[in-house]
Amino acid sequence: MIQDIIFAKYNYIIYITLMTIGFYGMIGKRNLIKKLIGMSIFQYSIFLFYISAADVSGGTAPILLKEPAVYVNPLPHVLILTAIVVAVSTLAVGLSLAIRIHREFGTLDEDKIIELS
Amino acid sequence: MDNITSFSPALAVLASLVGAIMILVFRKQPNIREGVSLAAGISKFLIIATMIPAVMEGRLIELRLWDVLPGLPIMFRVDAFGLLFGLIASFLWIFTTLYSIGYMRTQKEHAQTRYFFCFAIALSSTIGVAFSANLFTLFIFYEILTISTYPLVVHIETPEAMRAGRKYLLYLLTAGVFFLFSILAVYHYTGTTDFAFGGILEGKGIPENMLKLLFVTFMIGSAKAAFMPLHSWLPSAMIAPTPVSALLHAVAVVKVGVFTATRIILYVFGIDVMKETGLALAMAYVAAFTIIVASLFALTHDNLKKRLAYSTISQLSYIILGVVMLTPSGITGGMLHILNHAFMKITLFFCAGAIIVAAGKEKISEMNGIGKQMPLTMLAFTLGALGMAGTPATAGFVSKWFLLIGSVEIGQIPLLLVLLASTFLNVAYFFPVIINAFFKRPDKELSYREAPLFMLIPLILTGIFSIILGILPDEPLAMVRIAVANLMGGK
Amino acid sequence: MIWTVDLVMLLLVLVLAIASIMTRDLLEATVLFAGFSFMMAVIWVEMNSVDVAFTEAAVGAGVSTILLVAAIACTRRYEEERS
Amino acid sequence: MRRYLAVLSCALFWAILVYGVPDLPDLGDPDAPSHKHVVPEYIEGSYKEAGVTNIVTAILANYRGYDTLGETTVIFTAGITVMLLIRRKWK
Amino acid sequence: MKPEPETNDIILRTGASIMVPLILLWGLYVLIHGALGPGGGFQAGVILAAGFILYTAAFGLGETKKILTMKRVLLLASTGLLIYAGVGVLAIISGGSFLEYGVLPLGHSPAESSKYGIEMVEVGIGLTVMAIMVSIFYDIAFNGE
Amino acid sequence: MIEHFPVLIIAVGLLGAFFTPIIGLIRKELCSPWASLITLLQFLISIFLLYQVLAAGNISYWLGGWQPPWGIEYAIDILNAFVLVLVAGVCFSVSIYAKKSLGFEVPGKELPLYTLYILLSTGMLGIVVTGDIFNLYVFLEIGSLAAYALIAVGDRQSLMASFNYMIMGTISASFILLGIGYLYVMTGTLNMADLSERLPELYGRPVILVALALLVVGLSIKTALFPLHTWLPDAYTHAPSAVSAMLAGTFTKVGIYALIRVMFTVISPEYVIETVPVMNILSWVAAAGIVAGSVLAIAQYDIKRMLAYSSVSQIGYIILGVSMANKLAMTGGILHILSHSLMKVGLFMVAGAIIYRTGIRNIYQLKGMGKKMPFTMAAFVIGALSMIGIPPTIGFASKFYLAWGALEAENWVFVAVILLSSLLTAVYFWRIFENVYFGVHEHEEIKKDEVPLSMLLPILIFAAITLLLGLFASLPIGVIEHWVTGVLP
Repeated sequence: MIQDIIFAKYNYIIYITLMTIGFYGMIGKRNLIKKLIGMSIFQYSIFLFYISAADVSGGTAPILLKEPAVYVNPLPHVLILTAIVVAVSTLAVGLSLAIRIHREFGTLDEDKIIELS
Repeated sequence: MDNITSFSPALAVLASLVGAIMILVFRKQPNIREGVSLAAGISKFLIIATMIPAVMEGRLIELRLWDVLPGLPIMFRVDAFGLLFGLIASFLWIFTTLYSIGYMRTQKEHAQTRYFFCFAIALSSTIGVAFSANLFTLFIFYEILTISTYPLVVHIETPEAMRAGRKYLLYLLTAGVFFLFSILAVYHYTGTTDFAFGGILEGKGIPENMLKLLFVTFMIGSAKAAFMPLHSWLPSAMIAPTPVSALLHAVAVVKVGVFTATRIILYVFGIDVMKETGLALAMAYVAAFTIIVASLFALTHDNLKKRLAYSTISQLSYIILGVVMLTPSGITGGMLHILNHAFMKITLFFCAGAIIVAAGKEKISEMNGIGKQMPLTMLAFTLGALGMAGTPATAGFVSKWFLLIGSVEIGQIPLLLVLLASTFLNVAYFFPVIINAFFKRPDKELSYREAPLFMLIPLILTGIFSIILGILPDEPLAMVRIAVANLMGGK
Repeated sequence: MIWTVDLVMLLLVLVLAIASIMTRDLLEATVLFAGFSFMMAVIWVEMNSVDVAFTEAAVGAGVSTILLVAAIACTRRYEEERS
Repeated sequence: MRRYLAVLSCALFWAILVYGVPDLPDLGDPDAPSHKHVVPEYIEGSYKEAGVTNIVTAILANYRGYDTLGETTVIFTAGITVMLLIRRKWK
Repeated sequence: MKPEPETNDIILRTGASIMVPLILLWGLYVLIHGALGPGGGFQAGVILAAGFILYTAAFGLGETKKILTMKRVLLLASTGLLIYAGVGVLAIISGGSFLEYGVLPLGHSPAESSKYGIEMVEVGIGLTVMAIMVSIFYDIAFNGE
Repeated sequence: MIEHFPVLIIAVGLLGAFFTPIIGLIRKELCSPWASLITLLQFLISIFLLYQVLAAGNISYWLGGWQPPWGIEYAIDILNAFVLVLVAGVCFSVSIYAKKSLGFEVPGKELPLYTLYILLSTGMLGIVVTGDIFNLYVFLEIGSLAAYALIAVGDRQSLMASFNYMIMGTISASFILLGIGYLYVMTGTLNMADLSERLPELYGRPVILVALALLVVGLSIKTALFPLHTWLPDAYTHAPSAVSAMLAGTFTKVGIYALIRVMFTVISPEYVIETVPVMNILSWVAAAGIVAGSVLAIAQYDIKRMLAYSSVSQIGYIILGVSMANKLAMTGGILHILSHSLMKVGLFMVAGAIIYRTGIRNIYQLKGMGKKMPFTMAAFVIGALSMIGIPPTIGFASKFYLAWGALEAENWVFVAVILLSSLLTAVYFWRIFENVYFGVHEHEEIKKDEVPLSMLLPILIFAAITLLLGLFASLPIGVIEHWVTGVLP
């Protein structure tokens, strides 16, 4: 069972761990930009999950070849392309918020902002 | 017995609703505003009066409006009992309006538009309660009544009034919640909320404990009737202007509570269920307890309006006591007492208000010699007080007589004793007022006179009515008899 | 064994992520994050998703980093000490 | 306090997610259900129906083109948001 | 990333003036090539934006704004999406459902018109992404000036 | 054209949003009427869709002409159509209101504001109309990003509120994305209808449970279900009033819609009710939320913050109704989506109107407001009474059904919570009534000073609808029951 997880499903463990790191960054850190980095890591870990789930051993990239071949699953790639765009959009919005907050409060530290407001 | 479909019940409800809107429209012209108020009252009474002949023939007037919730329509059904109540409320509204005009103008009260507006809405919902054909409709009007009377209670807007208002709301909204629960439960178990002459809970396989719980929640729900543990909102609400106390806290609101309780006991639970579960007797003793204890409380209060309030609490329980006797005489007495108490109590309140306006006195101990200055007022007061005590040839006597018979019929001697004892208590708490007024000398020279005519005439008229009802009780009695016959025949 | 390479790269990604969360210097964190993104792209190429890897290289290592650096440039570089 | 709470919730989070792991298909498993449904038709139709050889593009722009419209709208939204938030001189 | 073109040295400027056209060209290649290999509108947009960003870094905001005013950036972003949504509406007008490229009157077969439809859409995405990326960069890097 | 209406409701919004910058660059005053026009179109289409669904049954629209599950499908049944009408209606009315209100609170930024406004509206409609679970995520993000932005333009603290909302929102969206990923990995499809066919054989697998947990938690954050509501009070308090109104009336409701959709369409009711007690857990959480939200609302003195906490409590009602999962409670819950929208949008608009005229937010400073703004405050009274559940308002109808449903489930605790918490609601609204209408007895004349008609009209319309629908509640209930009967066994 445990061996099975380590050898055949390690990608999932890694993504979950990565996600937890990002999660910690989001809720455990006080600096807003740090939070945003954590948020990005959090999102990326999900992308990792999708892409690794799309992988087929012995498959090739999903670009049609002349001769028949085994392709990896292209649908998660499409979804993740969308999700990456969403992630970068969120990051941009978050950064602009952080900049505005810095402009208003002169700090990026969550606790200090709460004190100031 | 065939039913008539007619728009009259809806018109009766609408009359004062339209009046309310007109009052808002004419808020800048006091004369037109109050004229509208009066006109609405008179037309409302006339509309209701047109329903008398049909009902006296023993027929029901029905009107099913639309379904608010699926299967739960707004529906009116006018039977003798409802009509009686509707008649009282709308008839007295005319007098109260007149009286209010005098009171408000003399006192130069603020926010008179709000006052008349809320009054009209409150009356509208009172009539709605009277004519409701099912619990659901009744509940809607019941809640509107709670909300619309709140501004009247806190009218003077002092911190004390606001506190009283909060108490009022706390009690009545909580009551509303319990009421809603009970309605839901009834609907859940029986699939209907319509009132029926034999009750609707019988034979529906409801466990007895559930029935008892339901009864309790229903009675908490009708906290407007001010049963003893749930009465304390009523004395607090006496902070309202006197016309409000008069109509609403002596006639409309508390009577709506009693009316609702009666409807529930007789038309939802039904005589049989009440008897079998023993709830009737339990309730009778709660009522008896209330009668005695409220009278005792009344003795302790020096403030006239407070004393009247406790008197109301005590008298309301007469009605419930009569109803839960479940015999024809008892029910007749109870229903008749709704009418009689209304006329007597409104007279008393009008007098109290007149004293406040003319003499500025609220405490009984300060009313020495007032009878010489305000003879008409105090005469009316005496008439009312005599009625309360159940002196023969007054209205109070008739209803009390039926109650006494009823208590003998069911063989509950303690109840008989309670009724008798309460008569003495009534005497005990009303006669000091009369004695102070007529026989005690004032400490100093009194300079005030009778209250303005606008106030004086209504109180004289209601005083006279409460005597007429005692001497000639046939007409109302006939109506009550029809209601009782329906109930007993419906078995 | 290809999966060992895979695993090593994944572990590297983990280390980069932790480092980027832990460091107090935001610019350093950004650079580490860019490295993280880039490693991620490499892993994805290895997993045969070229389009995503391409996008990731352009966005994660490119645009995100530029935006983060730009934002840090107009705010402040160091995380504040616990007050 | 906050740090402990964060660590605690992270641990909980980790545990919940790991609970589902043994049930997920193996990495690179060609028989995973996601490879068997829907996707074969995409690979089949990419050139025949959409006229492109890059299957990802075929899905992205054609089969699920609407998602991509949404995606582009997301970035448009982000752009407008950033303008709204930090542009000082707004004409 | 400070808006101070004076401090930038000559190497950066010369390098940039060589690099920028190449980057833009590459972006266009990625845009067109999206149908055949890796790439597509989004990646192309990002690359094109990177070209402009590099240009800005080398020559300063004022210089870049001569080419891409904020108004134009906004219009470009709108236009790109309007192309995309317009193709969708065009498909409805041509009798298909929304974004059904097969019915567009672009080629001989549904597959062919689909291909052209995809290309158009990719162009739209590219334009929008480029414009928005440039705009976000301007705003964030120059703190809204 | 008629058969394209399902997509047009979104396409109109998207095209409208893309055109807004162009219009705004020509004349920025035109942005607001433009937004009203677009949302009006969406509203009309949504009404038509509801009519069509009621008359002719469910609609399925294949985007790009691809048959689901290969393409994206727009699947509209009664629930979708109902929520569509609600959301589009609220967006339209608030857009009229927003012209003055936003113009006052956030001057000079019409162009991006109304672009985002239309995008927010479209994003929410997109969530509702779609039958594809990934498409739901995409539109969720459109809506969320627009919402973050619109919240952030409020007062000074709104930035931090928006940031926190963004963090929470991203966690939520990521959870949803991950949940979708799990479902996809296990079934290979993203279409809701297809998923619901393929999932039953997987019931009992831990991975489905994890996916369900992720989706529920994710959507609960969006819905602001207690105790995941923490973003909501700040966001609603500090956002511009028009935005608070719109979000309170729509976004959380859309979250609830998505929750219902996932629970009862994607995953079957049997699974969430019987196999795994998700519904049971959810209902207790919701009950706790009702009480907690009310108690917290009592503790507030800022009118918008109080309304925000009240939202937390009311959302609890909706979730409780849905999660009791019997026909009556479910009907009540869905009806409460409607009624809470109507009431809360109205109340927030009133709060905005007060702020617009006087700048007062503290409820103890509202003395004399009843004379100053009689119509606005009358609307407030109706909304608040409805919130308490006084008949004949729509709030009463939904509470009636909720309590009835709890009675049907024979869960006395829920009956008590539903009924008694209206008293708590009464407590926090009554403070305002006392201050607005009674308060200290002063004889000084207060001059009438109503808000402009474009703000007053939506307020009055919402109050009127609250009252009218309360009187004719069988109409919406009939529609909802139709759906509920089809879903619950």
